[in-house]
Amino acid sequence: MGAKVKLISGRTVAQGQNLDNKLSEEYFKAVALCELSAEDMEKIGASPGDNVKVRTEYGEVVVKAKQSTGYPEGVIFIPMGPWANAVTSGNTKGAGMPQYKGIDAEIEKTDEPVLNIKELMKRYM
Amino acid sequence: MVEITDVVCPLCGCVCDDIVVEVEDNRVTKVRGACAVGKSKLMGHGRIKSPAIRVNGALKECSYDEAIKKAAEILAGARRPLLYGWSSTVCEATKLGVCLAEEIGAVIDNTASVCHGPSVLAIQDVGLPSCTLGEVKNRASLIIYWGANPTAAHGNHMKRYSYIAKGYFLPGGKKDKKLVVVDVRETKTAKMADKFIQVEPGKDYLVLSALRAVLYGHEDVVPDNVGGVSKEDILEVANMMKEAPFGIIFFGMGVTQSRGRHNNIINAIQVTRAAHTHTKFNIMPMRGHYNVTGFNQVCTWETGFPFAVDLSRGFAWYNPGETSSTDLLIRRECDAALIIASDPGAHFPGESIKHLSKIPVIQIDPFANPTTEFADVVIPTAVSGVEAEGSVYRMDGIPLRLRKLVDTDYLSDEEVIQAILEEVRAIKSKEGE
Amino acid sequence: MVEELLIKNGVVYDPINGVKGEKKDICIRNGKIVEEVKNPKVIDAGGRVVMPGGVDIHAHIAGGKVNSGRLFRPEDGRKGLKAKTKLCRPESGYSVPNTFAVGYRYARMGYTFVMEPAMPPLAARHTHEELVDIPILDNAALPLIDNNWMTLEYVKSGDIDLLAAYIAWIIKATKGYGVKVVNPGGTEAWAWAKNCDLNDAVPYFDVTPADIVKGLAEANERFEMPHSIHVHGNMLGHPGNYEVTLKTYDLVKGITPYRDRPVLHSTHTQFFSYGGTTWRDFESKARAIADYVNANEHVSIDLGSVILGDTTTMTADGPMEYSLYQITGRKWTNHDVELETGSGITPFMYSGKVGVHTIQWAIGLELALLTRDPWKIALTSDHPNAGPFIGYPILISMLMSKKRRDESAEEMHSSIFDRTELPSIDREYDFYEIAIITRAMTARTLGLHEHGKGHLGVGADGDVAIYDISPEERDAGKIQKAFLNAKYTIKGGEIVVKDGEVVSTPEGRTFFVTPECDPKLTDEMMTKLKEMFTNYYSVSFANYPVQDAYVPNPYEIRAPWRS
Amino acid sequence: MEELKMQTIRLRLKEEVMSGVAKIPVIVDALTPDKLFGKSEAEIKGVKIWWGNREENTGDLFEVSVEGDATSEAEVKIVMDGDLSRVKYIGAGMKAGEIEANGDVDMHCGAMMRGGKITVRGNADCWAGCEMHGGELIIEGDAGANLCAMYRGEMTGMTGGRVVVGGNVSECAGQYMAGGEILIKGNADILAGLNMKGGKITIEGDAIMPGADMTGGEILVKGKVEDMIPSFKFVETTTVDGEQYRKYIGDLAMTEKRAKGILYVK
Repeated sequence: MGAKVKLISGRTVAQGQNLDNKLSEEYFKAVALCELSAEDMEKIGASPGDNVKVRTEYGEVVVKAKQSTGYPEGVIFIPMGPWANAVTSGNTKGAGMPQYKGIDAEIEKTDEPVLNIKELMKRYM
Repeated sequence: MVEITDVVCPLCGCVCDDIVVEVEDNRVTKVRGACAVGKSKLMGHGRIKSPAIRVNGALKECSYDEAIKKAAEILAGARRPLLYGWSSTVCEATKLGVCLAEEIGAVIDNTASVCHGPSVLAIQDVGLPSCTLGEVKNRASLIIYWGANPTAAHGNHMKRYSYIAKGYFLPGGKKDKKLVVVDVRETKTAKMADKFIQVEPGKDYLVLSALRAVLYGHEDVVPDNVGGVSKEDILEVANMMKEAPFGIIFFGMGVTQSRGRHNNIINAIQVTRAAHTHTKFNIMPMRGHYNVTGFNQVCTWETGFPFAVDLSRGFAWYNPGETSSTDLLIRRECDAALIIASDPGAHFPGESIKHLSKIPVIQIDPFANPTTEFADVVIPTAVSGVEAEGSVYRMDGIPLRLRKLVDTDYLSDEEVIQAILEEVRAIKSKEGE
Repeated sequence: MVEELLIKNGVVYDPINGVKGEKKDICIRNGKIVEEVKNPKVIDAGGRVVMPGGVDIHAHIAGGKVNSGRLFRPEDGRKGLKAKTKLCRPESGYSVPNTFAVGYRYARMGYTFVMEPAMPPLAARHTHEELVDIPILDNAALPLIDNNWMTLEYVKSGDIDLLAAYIAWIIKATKGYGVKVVNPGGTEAWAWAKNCDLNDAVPYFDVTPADIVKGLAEANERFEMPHSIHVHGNMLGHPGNYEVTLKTYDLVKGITPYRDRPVLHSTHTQFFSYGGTTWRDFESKARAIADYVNANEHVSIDLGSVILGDTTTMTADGPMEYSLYQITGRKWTNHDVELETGSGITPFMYSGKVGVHTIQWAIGLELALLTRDPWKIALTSDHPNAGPFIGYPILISMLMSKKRRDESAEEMHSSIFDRTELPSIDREYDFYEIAIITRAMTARTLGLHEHGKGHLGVGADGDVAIYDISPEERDAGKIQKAFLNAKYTIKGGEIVVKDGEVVSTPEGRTFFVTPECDPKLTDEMMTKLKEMFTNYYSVSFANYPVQDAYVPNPYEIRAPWRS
Repeated sequence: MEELKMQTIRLRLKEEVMSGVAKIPVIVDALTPDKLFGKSEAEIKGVKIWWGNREENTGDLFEVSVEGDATSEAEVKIVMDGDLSRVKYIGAGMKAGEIEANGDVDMHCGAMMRGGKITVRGNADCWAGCEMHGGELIIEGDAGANLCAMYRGEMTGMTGGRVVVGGNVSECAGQYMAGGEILIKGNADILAGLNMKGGKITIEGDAIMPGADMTGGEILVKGKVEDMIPSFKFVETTTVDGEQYRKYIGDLAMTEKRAKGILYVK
């Protein structure tokens, strides 16, 4: 069961602490996740720690679900980094800036694994 | 053990310069006064050990000389090279970077391209009524964070400069101030606010236009609900703005990276101008990297333009959307790239990375990261602000000098770019013969 | 570098040494003017006009404000694009050129020294970083000292000695050259969106702009400072402000300068010579200002003369820029600097079809023509405020040709005939007078003549401009062309421009003054200053002063304490 | 009446130019009818154009052929073929004559043009018709962002001429437009007519946030309007070309004094 959402990305403290440490387990834990509201969690039948597949017009990626307060229903957050960017549009519409926030996305619970950074980068090569 | 005071933090655009660091055996062992993120940076992480060149798909260690030579060959032979990054290094390196770009007819661009580039475009349309952070500390009784979350991205910002800081005219600190937060989600920053405005994703532009109409005395035309925000809330914020003797909007990537992009910022600046008809109002971008501003400064005084400058025809052509890095990569325009002090592998949209991974890439950085996964030449350098000194610009344009805290055998960014430049010149003069 | 240079057959104008269009050889060895040379490279000036290298007393060429101007005007950048050459780096910009263009364009006009007149102390490093990046030109910068809280406090308490101690510290900390004043008190008031007239109280500080000007002029003379205070006073650009201007001059009349120079330099005076009460009855009061300057010795002025066309206005006078932006509705940048100063920037178009602009245009020229003694006058356009420096040759041709002025007036708004007296002035400058207002007076007023600038006497710097024009030439067009692209510019004995093209790009030097203050006073002042840093500045005391790395080619001038 | 003479210059981009890993743009503002008028085939082949950071001969990048003669610039027609998706500045600054581009064209097509006609048989990327002063630009497919807008920092976009887009347009079409006409047959992405001060934009499809910061000119949206700018003032219901529209003036966010733009919404 999936849900239509708006995806935003941004900084977090743990993401910032591991900026110079991106090939580490700590960075993976800090960034390969998706924060969402309890409502959206329920909608896709997921529990915290489950894997969630996020799909947009530009690609798909699997991340860990993290229930969080402060999110309105229909808005999900992935910390800025390779996982979020796997599904971000590059079209800058003549402004130079990709749209990292407010991307239309679909989410669903999945049993597929979360790719680590090396696996993720391999997809581009 | 040596204690070093007044250390300048090489992490975010706050560039806190009151950090105390303890150094033992040429290593930073203790950090006081920095935020969690800044502390992590100063304490250090695992490093790239040696320069390397990719051979048959794998990176093979080599000497600095070999790596620099290879880098120069790639750049001198390229028809549309890109020099990208520059926001986590010092201005001295950037200056040489501009020179290199001229020499090889490259596009030079920094991370503002995917951060506050839209803010620059906005400033080019309407200007920027702003001030230094000390003005905010001493005078601002109303602070608005719009699409910005300093608790995550700028740990010391509120404490040193804004909501929590005590100032000359506001000796009570936050007791004397009001905090408004506008965001699509209720962040930690939002939880501290006197007034939190939750806007629907991608609708900031509409809320800003409504706010302007109200500030100019046309609340009658504003509908009851704008972008998920009630008219009542818009009127309340407008009143808070009018009544504050000195107010400021700090804005972040919540507005630069969402629908509307630079136009959201133009509108936010227009709101500031409208508020200025009633009182003193200012606006400031929450710049991310500690020297993202510095690159824009140097690039502006040297080329006339702040980022995304195309020097392929010998003169400077500036046109973000065309000459900005993600566009160049998605459009597959570039045939080589030098990436310094940044990590497009982690921070560019997948579509851009796809092309970047297919062309020759030179990476200059102290740390391995996703870009290293496909870089063809990897050149490790000293960590600026820890192992090398130099000039940087705070988010409000204040120039500070990073300090060198410990010794290193790594070359600095400046030295590496200088060496590449000399090597490129040697190749070009040979071609000329 | 050529070690010896001989310039033959030039008609030399060297006002500081009283040389008034004499055929004279100039000898240079190791970058300095000497009596004679043995085995020189010879330049035959062929009867052309020869002058010392130009010295600009006031042009905004470097620093945060200038760069904000460049940054927010890519449309200006687009106007001056020039591709790199083997020697020169790319140029961009018209009213806000990039650093390389600043150096090349000034050098092409025969200039070798420029004073950046507004350095916010807190951002001094920035100004110096840009100065270093300007090729060829020697330079210096004036820190803004008049709205600083330390200054306001000492003016309020009347402690002129402690004020002097603060001045000394801040000039040293910023590697600055002297005391700059911009809208004293008004800029601090602007932090609350207010402004101050000369005798208004500055909000919360209980001093008036008049107190500040007087206090700083007195404090400045506690040292053997090469330059007087450099004043942009109150109410710049307001109709009727000439009275404020004259009152400001009167404030410092009794103060004795340490040497034979004025105690107050009044900058871009065109903007301060306005009559009328509104823009409707706006008129020139250049005559009143010129009369005062003619009758007194304690004031020097520079023109701030208008060059018609589009430009970028920028000043530390924040409220003034806000008023201007309200008139035009164009883009507007403001940047207030904590505890010190502010700034504003907005684009502006001067049009000869607009009455007010026409009057402004006339006033600059009237000031030059009505002030009898050119030693009291400097040619400036307050670059880029009244127009970019690249328009200096136009101004020179206007001053030298009544015919050209008349032709221009015919094309302009009729207010030039009823609100100014320019059309009735017959005076024409000669090359000697032009040499005074573009190099000799400026060098002397800045005290740079004692350090090799602005003249061609033995021991002076080998800075020479040879213009492709004969001393008899009166054709305004030819004059303008000759001053735009020098036949030769020689800087420190090195040929940097030949036939209007840059042929070498040596680095310039930065001149700075080290005022030497009584240590006891310094200690006392320091206690208060450190409190300011601990409580109110957003940077720490230790990170504030400009490090030596920012001034790689220093020239230090010491200014002893006059006990 | 004397028959108009025509000269046709055919320029076909060679395949190898765009066949590498990188598609390096070719800049062709030197190849307009007025600039090529009077040149022989050999001379055209020798015209220098930029390909990346090097200047090349037109003949090295394009197959060039010339048919017929022309007695004036207006009689010159250029037909461009091949992969034009990285060919920039087609017809930029042109004053007369005609260009036909068969395929998708890259940025700046028709920028700063003053006269003549360009027909794009495909899509045009960003900045088509930017700062256009006159002439006619027909784009049969979609147009990218900043159609008929201005370059960075400028306060005036299109001032004259006529532009027709058969498909959709991206963001900020007609920004700072001061004169001329744009007809968009498809939909307009956000902020069409942003800062508009004169001229007319007709959008036959849907539009999002049209007319923001307008101070003059006219926008007519025949389809739906999504996210109407909240600082426009409703004036009256009126009939245009036989159909009913709600007429608004704005943008009051620019102050009442300056809000002289007119927006017609269904």
